[in-house]
Amino acid sequence: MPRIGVFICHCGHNIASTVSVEEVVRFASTLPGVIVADHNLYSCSEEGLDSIRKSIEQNKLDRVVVAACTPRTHEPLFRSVCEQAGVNKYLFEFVNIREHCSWIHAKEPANATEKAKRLVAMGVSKAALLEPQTEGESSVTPTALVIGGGLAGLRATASLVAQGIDTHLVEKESRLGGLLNDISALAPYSEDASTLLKELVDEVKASNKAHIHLNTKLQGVTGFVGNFNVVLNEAGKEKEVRAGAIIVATGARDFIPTGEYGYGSVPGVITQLEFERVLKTGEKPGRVVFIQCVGSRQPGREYCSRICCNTSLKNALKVVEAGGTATIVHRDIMSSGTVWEELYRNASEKGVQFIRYMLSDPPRIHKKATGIAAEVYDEALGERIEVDADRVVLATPLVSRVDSAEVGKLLKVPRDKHGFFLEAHVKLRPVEFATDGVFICGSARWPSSAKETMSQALGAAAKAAIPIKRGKVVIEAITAWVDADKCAACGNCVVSCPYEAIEIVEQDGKRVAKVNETQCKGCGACVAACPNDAMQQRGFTTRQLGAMIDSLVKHALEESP
Amino acid sequence: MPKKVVVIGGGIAGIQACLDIAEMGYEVHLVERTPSIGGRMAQLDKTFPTNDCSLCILSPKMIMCAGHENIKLHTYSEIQSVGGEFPRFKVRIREKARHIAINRCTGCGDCVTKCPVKVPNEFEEGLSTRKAIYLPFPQAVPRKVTIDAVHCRMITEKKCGVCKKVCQAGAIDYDQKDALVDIVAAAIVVTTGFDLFDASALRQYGLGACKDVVTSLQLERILSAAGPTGGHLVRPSDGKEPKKLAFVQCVGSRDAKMFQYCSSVCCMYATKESILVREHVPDVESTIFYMDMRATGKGFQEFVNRAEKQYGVRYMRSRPASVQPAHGESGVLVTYEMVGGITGQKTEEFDMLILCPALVPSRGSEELSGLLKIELDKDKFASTPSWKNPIDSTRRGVLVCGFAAEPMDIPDSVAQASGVASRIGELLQGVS
Amino acid sequence: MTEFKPTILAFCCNWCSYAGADLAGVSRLQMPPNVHVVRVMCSASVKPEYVMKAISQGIDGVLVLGCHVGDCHYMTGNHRTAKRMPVVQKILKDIGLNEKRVRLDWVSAAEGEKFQKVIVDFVDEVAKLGPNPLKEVRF
Amino acid sequence: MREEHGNVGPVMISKGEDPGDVRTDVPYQLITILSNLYPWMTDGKKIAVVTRKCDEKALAEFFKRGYFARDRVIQIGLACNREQIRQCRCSDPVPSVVDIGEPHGGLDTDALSEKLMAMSSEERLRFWEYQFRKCNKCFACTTNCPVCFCDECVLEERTFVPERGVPPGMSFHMIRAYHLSDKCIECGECERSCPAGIPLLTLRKLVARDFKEMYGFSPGDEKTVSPLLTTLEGESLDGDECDEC
Repeated sequence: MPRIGVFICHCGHNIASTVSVEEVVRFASTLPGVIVADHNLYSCSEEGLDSIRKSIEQNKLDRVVVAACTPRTHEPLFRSVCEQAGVNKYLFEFVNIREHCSWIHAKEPANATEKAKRLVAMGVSKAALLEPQTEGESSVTPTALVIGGGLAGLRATASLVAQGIDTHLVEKESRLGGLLNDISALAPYSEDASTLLKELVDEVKASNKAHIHLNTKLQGVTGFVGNFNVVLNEAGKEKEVRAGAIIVATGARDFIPTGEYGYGSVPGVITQLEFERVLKTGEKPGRVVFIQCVGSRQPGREYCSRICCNTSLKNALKVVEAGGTATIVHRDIMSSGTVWEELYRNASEKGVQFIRYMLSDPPRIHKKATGIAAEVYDEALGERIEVDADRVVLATPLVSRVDSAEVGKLLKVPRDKHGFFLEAHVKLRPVEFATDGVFICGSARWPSSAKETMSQALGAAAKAAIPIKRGKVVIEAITAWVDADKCAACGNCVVSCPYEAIEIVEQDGKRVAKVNETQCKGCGACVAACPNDAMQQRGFTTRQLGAMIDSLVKHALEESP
Repeated sequence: MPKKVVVIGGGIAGIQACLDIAEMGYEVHLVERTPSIGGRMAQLDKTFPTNDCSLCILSPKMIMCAGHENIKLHTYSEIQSVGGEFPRFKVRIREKARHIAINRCTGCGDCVTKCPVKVPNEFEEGLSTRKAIYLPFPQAVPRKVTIDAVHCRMITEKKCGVCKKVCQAGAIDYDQKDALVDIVAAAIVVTTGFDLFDASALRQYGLGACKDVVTSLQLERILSAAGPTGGHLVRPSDGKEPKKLAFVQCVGSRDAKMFQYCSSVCCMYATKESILVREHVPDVESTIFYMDMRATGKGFQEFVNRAEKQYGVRYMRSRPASVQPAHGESGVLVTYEMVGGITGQKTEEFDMLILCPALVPSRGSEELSGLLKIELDKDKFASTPSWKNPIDSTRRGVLVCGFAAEPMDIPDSVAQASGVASRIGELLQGVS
Repeated sequence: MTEFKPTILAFCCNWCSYAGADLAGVSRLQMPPNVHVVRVMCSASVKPEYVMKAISQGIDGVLVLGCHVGDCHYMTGNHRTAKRMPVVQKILKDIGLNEKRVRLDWVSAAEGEKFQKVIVDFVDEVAKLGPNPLKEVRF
Repeated sequence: MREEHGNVGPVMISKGEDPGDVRTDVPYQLITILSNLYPWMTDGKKIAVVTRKCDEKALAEFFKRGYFARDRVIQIGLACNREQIRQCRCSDPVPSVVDIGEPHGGLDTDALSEKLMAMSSEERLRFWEYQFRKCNKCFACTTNCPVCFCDECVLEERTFVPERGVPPGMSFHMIRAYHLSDKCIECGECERSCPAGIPLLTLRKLVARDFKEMYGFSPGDEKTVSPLLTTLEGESLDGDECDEC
């Protein structure tokens, strides 16, 4: 008979304000096999963990169930506590009563409490059948792959090669540098953008560890952290490379207006990126009006693209310095922090005009005999004013690249609703994907300034370098195995395995299926394909999942009023 | 022997930097001034824009940090001196006397219950008291108590000794002295974060003069289930539930006479707090007085839109000119200039006012920069002038990340902290 | 008469739909408390036997949620789910149960709102179907 | 088949032996017997078996899984008579090579299937409920089934069929229906051997019809792989693309 301990977390108010934790504890203590049921204000705190540890030792527990938040973030923590107390970490079962209960049933505490009880009962029934496991290890290909040769990709590559790691840098265009090639200067740095870019490109090119693939697209990716097989299409030719880790640095592109503010019809109305090219030529800018949030912060594209205000500030200063006049028509100036706020102040002091408009009353652009007029309702003055200009620069947001969808599909990594890549956790895992061994940096994740891009690229490079430097990755013990007595060697599992990890072999005079565990990734497709009960997945056996269903039936249907 | 790295500051940036540097195989020494790691993030109730519970996501990292084989924690410790040069810095750490035998303390808290001395609780931003012997917060790492020598009666007056009597583990040591630890470090990482500017210096905002004016960090503690009010939204003057709140942005920041820079995170945390108060008290109304609504991160603008449409938060573009006590003890009167065509001043009464003060480099960072021989920028943050290496200070081998370098939010700090590990990998490649 | 509240079992894959459910939670998207999520590594590991067993025992509805086709963490796992579950639905129909009691859908890690929608819709649909008649059939 | 003492049973005739008075008019699942015999045929010799069309399909399912070597099994094609076809409501009774008997065309419809599908689902459920109540869990249906390949049956597992007693729950019949969905060759042996008289063949036919409609697949062809084992190649599903992306 197992000795199960159940620990219910209040998570401060997060669970306890909806679910009656005391009631769940009382209920849990009546479940078969449960020796002790307890609760903690925060199970994940040192105090909570300590009390779990002590309870395991005092009550000689051999199975642990924690009902708290999500296993996706907290399972490793509780597993390690089990290990510290001498219980194999695979004898731990997590029940999610926060994301899947208290938070989503905030207005019905009684029902949420009942559901929490059922979820705990299901977890306990599974826990009773858990078995100890040992983990395997696999080696890591000591090479990294960086997708995208813009600023983010270049810096990540530079870092990896400087740390002695062979790195493939894949760029779909014929030259490195991405969007930066079109940019005149990078505020707040004094050097010209092209000088800075050249420095970085030269550094990468000079390293014999960097393998640059221009005119190259990603064609196929298989494998897992430590051992990815990547098929590249290099100028029409297929090429296969292996990598231990992959960094996505595919960047973003600027939104091209669809006729807003006379773009395409009124001469002199151009985008910010087009204006950057003008500035690069050294042409006199004349009188310039910048319009912010063109195609962003409005229904349809709600987000703020973070960098456009600062770009306009920088370019407005350039205009003033070149003897022109500059007016920035904006909704809020997004110059967060020290550097950008200083730029804003400088622009103000050097004579750049600022006019605030409202989303409900956007500026209007008219063509005049000479030049253009921008008519703006000034929110502060409460008046409509007209500004004459030679050029109207539309500050459009960065939007996701069309082909990021394909990259996402090939790598099996998610994108958000705007098409930017979705990191593993928006707060604490900004440069990682949920998929092990694949990382993200730069504007492919979210519009970022050059400086931010550099930091993120270094961050992603660190994450990619870690498994390569360690030389091994641990394989979670969720692999499949065969109960040879039940196996009829029908071969369904062999055909269903996406990794060709199963074969039929002769064993003790009987033909049976056999799983190669280093190839098995623990998807369990073979389990469902098996017409018998022969194929099993560690931690998800048919008995364990069957017991969870039985438990739900028992507590929801048989014992409910 | 693995090369050593010293990380100064145990907030989220320091913790993440430690974890990644340690995973790369270096030995990391984390020096934290207070008795526990966790930093400012540990004080927050929730985080924007997902309203993820702050400690819930931070706590696992704190514990991983404490349990990592390559990380050594020096809590309640400060940097005494720094000598040498890259890649052999000689760092002397002063481990301040906790007056506790750290190996014996079980963190049971018996001593805390019995201690007769009450002092304002820093972690709770002065909203409650703690004892002279204390655990800074329930989730503290390490879970060891500390005796505050300034307030302990036994240490100051040789009278009391209660804690020693009740401690069954025999962990109390009134005579403990500071200890010095010398480390030869290949690199140093500065992650000293921020403090709140003391907004009572700006008398027009009424902090100190009006009881119902609090700082945003105090509100975080009020909203926290583990905080001084058990998560009940009440105002300080009379303990009643406020129904009408106002937030003031840029208190001391973006201010020519005080701090010229923007603190980066206030627009978003005020939005978050205005949503959270509504979840605590469904009919509460919030007004945010702001200059520019800076919602530049992932999901931020959507968050602001949701606050406005779904939670009825009123965004008022105006900088209040004065805050006066309302009639009697409770409430505040806020006078501000109207914008948007209707000009003129207006005075409005609120039940409670929350100030979002400038976030300034943490206390002592100037002295630390002196010890480290690194330059500060004109806003007193550590200077990071390099284009290619934005986390390099002005001195080779000394790296800076997070708020210590520039105001930034948690994900930016975390990304930089991971970046530090790469930068150290680059700098130390081939260095013996 | 009280409104019928169906009991529903949901299998969610670890990589997409379970993460989507977490996101729904983090976003505080409210939904009826009838759905009990069982985490599996991939929707392909959900044995149709589990679904039929649950229905046979009186569970009112079973949801199987996976990654979108093409996004499966295990490349083609959900392809197999997509092939298997319709057969289960047909068997339900052939023995006289409503095939809508079993639903297969795709929810990505970014689709908290979709998760909420799927749950609300499915609970609503199963509630309309009424209690699983097998609940009363005790052989 | 040979009649002895009034009973008709299968008979094995060795090379050179006089077959004597054999009968071919009694349906019998010879492939099930062959599957029991085959492991003992260690001498590498060949065996001939009288095969109706359904037997031929069953053999194909064996060959497909590598259970029998194709060149060791010789098929003697037997065309079923009208009465047999009627009993099996068989739609496909003519073997690829007819060695014995007159070929007769199959029947297009199964009256019970039609009747069931014309019912309301409540009535249909009541029908099956009545039928399945008679089940005494004797496992005759699985034991005599030529395409049940397992030695130990999953239906004996409490994990899947939780009811301990007799009759078993609905899951017994649903799971069996699922397992046969991509391999049942509609020989009717389950129905014939069922002592409770449950019209099991009709359930098979209902599921087979749906399966064919969905995937265009019928079991019994050595060349085609079950759709349950293949990927969606080229097919797209509703809700494939996230609308917002």
